[in-house]
Amino acid sequence: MSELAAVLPGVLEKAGWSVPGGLVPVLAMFICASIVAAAMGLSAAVLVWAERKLAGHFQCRLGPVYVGGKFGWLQSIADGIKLLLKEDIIPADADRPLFRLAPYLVVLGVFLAFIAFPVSEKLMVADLNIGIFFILAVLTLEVFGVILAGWASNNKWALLGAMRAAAQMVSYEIPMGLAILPVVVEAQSLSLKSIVAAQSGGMLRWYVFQPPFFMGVSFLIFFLAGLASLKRAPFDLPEAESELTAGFHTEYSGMRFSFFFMAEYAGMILVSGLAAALYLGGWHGILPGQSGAMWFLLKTAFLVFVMIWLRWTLPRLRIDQVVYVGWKVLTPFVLACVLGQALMAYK
Amino acid sequence: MTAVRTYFSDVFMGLWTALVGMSITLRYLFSKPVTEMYPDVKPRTPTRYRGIHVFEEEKCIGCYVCAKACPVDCIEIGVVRKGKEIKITKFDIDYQKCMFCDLCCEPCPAHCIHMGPEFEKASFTRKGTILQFATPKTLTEEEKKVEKVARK
Amino acid sequence: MVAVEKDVRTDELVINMGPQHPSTHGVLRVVLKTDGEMCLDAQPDIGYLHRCAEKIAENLPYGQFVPYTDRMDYVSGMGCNMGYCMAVEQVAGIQVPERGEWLRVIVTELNRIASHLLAFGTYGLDTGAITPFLYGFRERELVLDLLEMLCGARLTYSYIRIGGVDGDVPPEFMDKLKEFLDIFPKKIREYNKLLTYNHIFMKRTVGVGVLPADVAIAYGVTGPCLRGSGVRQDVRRDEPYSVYPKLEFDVPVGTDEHGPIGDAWNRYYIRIRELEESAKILRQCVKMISPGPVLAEKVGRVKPPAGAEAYTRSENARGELGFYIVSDGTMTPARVKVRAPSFSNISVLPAIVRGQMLADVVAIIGSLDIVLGEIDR
Amino acid sequence: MSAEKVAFFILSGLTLGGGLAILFSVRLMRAVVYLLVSLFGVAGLYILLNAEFLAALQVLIYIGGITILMVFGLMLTGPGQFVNPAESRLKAVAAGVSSLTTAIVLLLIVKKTKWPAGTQALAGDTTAEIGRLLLTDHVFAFEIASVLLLVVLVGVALFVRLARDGGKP
Repeated sequence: MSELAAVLPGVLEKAGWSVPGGLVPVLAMFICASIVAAAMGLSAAVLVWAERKLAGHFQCRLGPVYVGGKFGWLQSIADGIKLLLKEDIIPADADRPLFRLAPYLVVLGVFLAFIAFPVSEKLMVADLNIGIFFILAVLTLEVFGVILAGWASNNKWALLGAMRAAAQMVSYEIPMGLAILPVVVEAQSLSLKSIVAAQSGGMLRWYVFQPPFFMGVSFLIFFLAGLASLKRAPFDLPEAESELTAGFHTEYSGMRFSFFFMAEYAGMILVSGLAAALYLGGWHGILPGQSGAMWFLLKTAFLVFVMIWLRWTLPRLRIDQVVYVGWKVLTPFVLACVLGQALMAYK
Repeated sequence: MTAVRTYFSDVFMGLWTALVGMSITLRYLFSKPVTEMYPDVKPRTPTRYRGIHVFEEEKCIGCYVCAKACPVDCIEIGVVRKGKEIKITKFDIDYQKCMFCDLCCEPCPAHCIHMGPEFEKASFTRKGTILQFATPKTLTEEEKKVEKVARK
Repeated sequence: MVAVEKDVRTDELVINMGPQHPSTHGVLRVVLKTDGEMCLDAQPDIGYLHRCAEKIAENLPYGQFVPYTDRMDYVSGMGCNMGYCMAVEQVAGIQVPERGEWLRVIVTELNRIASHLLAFGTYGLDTGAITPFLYGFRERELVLDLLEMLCGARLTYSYIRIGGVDGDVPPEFMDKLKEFLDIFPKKIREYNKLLTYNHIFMKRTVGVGVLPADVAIAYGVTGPCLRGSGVRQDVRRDEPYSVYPKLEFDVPVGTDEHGPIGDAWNRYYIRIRELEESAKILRQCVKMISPGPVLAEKVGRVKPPAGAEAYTRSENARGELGFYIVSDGTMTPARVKVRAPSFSNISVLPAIVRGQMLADVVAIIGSLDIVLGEIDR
Repeated sequence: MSAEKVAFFILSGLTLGGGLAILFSVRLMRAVVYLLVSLFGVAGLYILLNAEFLAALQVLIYIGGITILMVFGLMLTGPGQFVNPAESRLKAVAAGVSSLTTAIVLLLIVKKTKWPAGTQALAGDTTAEIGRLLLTDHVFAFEIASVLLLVVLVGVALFVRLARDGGKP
């Protein structure tokens, strides 16, 4: 963003517009925000299509084939338009303002997190010096939105979904936050830019491959906890359709429903991208010297693919098992990793 | 000690069986889908397929056996009999009721009704689901008097 | 003024699961009493699919009721056809030719495979794995294609008729059947890898909804659910009918290999093993079947003597299917009573659901593998 | 007026407005949402002060932890979603007295504290500085807090176990 703010006055001058100097950062902010929003919406649309297509082929089906040519490219756009045009139903006994607010909160949480999303050295809205921590923090807003949605619907299934979301969230925030600690200890920074920069020089310098694999294990834990906080299978209990019909968004329809959908897919990109930046070397390539946004996007895409792959393979856990895994498996393992990494750093 | 062992084996088995399952789904990701492209490619129905009836009017002798055999009484037949001459004025099958059980075709002495290969006969109206198999005929006054319409 | 709560309290929540719910396998309604995620009580509420099948039977000639039996257990219609036809044959004293019996066994076993594959798939769905459902359906399609080739229908067969079956097999049928039997064991191994031995799945189902053998017997539970509780009961073996005495097959029962006997996993696993057993039976049938007539001659109008009555038991995919027929000497039966296995099986639900979690309720209902068309009739 | 000042007024408006809204809201759930707004304003103020780490902590712990726990508690406690301040006179009096005392104490503290008058932003990495301070100067408070949390954790586990085993320790 700062780069944009730096070049913006020149561009504006060329275009022949005069903007008071004080407004330039604000303008840059607006431009960045709209770019992030557009990228988020578009990538969510692509991802919805990709997931349906992949799910189809995992199951020996074809997935979407009609809208927009042979591969159904435009399926998710068509779905989006359909959702926008659908009637927006609010249940009679719902808490109307909260019911309306919830989807926006969910989207807002993911949207804010994209501010520190490190696509490449230059392509980053803001390199906050607490980058990774900031993302974890604002992601909690999404969970609040989910819980609010479940509660405000005034539906028993939705309430159960919200309760599960809350329990799951409280359990998995801890391993997820702790899993980044080994990386932070190694990189001596919370800034995503410097964390990625510390992994330059080929595949073997990626944190995930650093012996004795404390960071490798914490990568796994981060990924699993990320799945849980995204409510993706096998941790999709808050919306478990075979148990809770649709969980927290049972009562949502039309555009508000599509907001939840969008947030989920944008969240997948977010968690995958974070994992790629933290453990897989971000924008650095396999060989030393290679770098670029392409690499980052490739790694993110691969991790997203793994998420989809997992969803179409595994059964769902039960809520007590989810909490068990969070507290009694992931947390001890990640604590061991943190301890090990800290001992390595202490010389 | 067993508790510790089960704990670690649980963690390991959880990951391992997930990988095994993922290997299976991955294999099918690259295998040929089994989807039938239905509206684009019509499925080939087997010869014994029990779809919409095929009715051969010239063979029909108007004996009502099929209507009697029908468990849901969905066949309605109109016959004009004049000596040896038989005119089928009506042969309606109500597909809202029909359950394609093939019981009407078996007892037919003239073998004039069969189950056909067709299955796409959805309609937007209730009336549209009643198919009229007999060719429409104009009847004389005299014929109208002897016409027998029945659903037995 | 808004309502005022005097005291803060935690409450039992009464939840209506169904009749429109993804995992009640039809229009079952279960009234759940829950405390958070714990389920304190569950009362199945049935009758949403009641179509008076038994009363219809009393108003139709014997032969015309056969298509209605398809619609009772619509997942394994052949078994219902067979049960009804056996009862009518017994009450009217009709002898079925040998080849007819062989074909009957072939189609009922094929249908059992189709039914168990559906149970396998939907059980995956109930526990949150969507892909096994599609894999199960892929193989089920092959079975349905076979049955369609045989009788022209994929679900509501009415192929088994009083006195035999409706027509001999088409010439290419046996080859296709052998082809299917060759690839099928591989697919079963794949199901086991993908779902049965998946650790998450086992954690979800092992030790869940334990149904002790004595409770099962007390509730009249039959079929895979009873065998899952470790009781070796199978009408095909205990009271053999048709050509089953000539066939060799095992009756798999639940084991305590992975957890308590009679849990959801055992009930599920019995079905997987019965897929293998059915395939074994089919292989023997293909070898042993001999040419001949398939339908008894001069069945025509069935008119049993007045006062004749018969109760026949047969092993359908879901358990013991009983048909009781009383004749009054006319063309229509005086009384037809169906003993539907799903009906008894679902009745055990409240007894085994207490104290389980909400997600387990779904897993338990799925493991009982009910068909509402049969419960409500 | 600089952009910073505008932001300050907006954020403090959010904080105070949220706080007032909590006071005048009779629906518990909405009060929690107002609390969220208020806490968000505080986080924004931290960012204005260049204390990004604190801001993120504020969001993570208060919004992600505390409010979610509050909502969780609300959801578990049955259908009572309203509070009635006029329900009992005794309670009203007690609440009045306690809030008045708190206000007086807070005001006294505010008056007594010598606030640093400097307006320049903190230089460098505040995160590292916070970490250093926590483990050096304030290590005692830090440890006390950890012990307290541990006690709470163990206590809750004990209570749950007692409830599960039917009252027998």
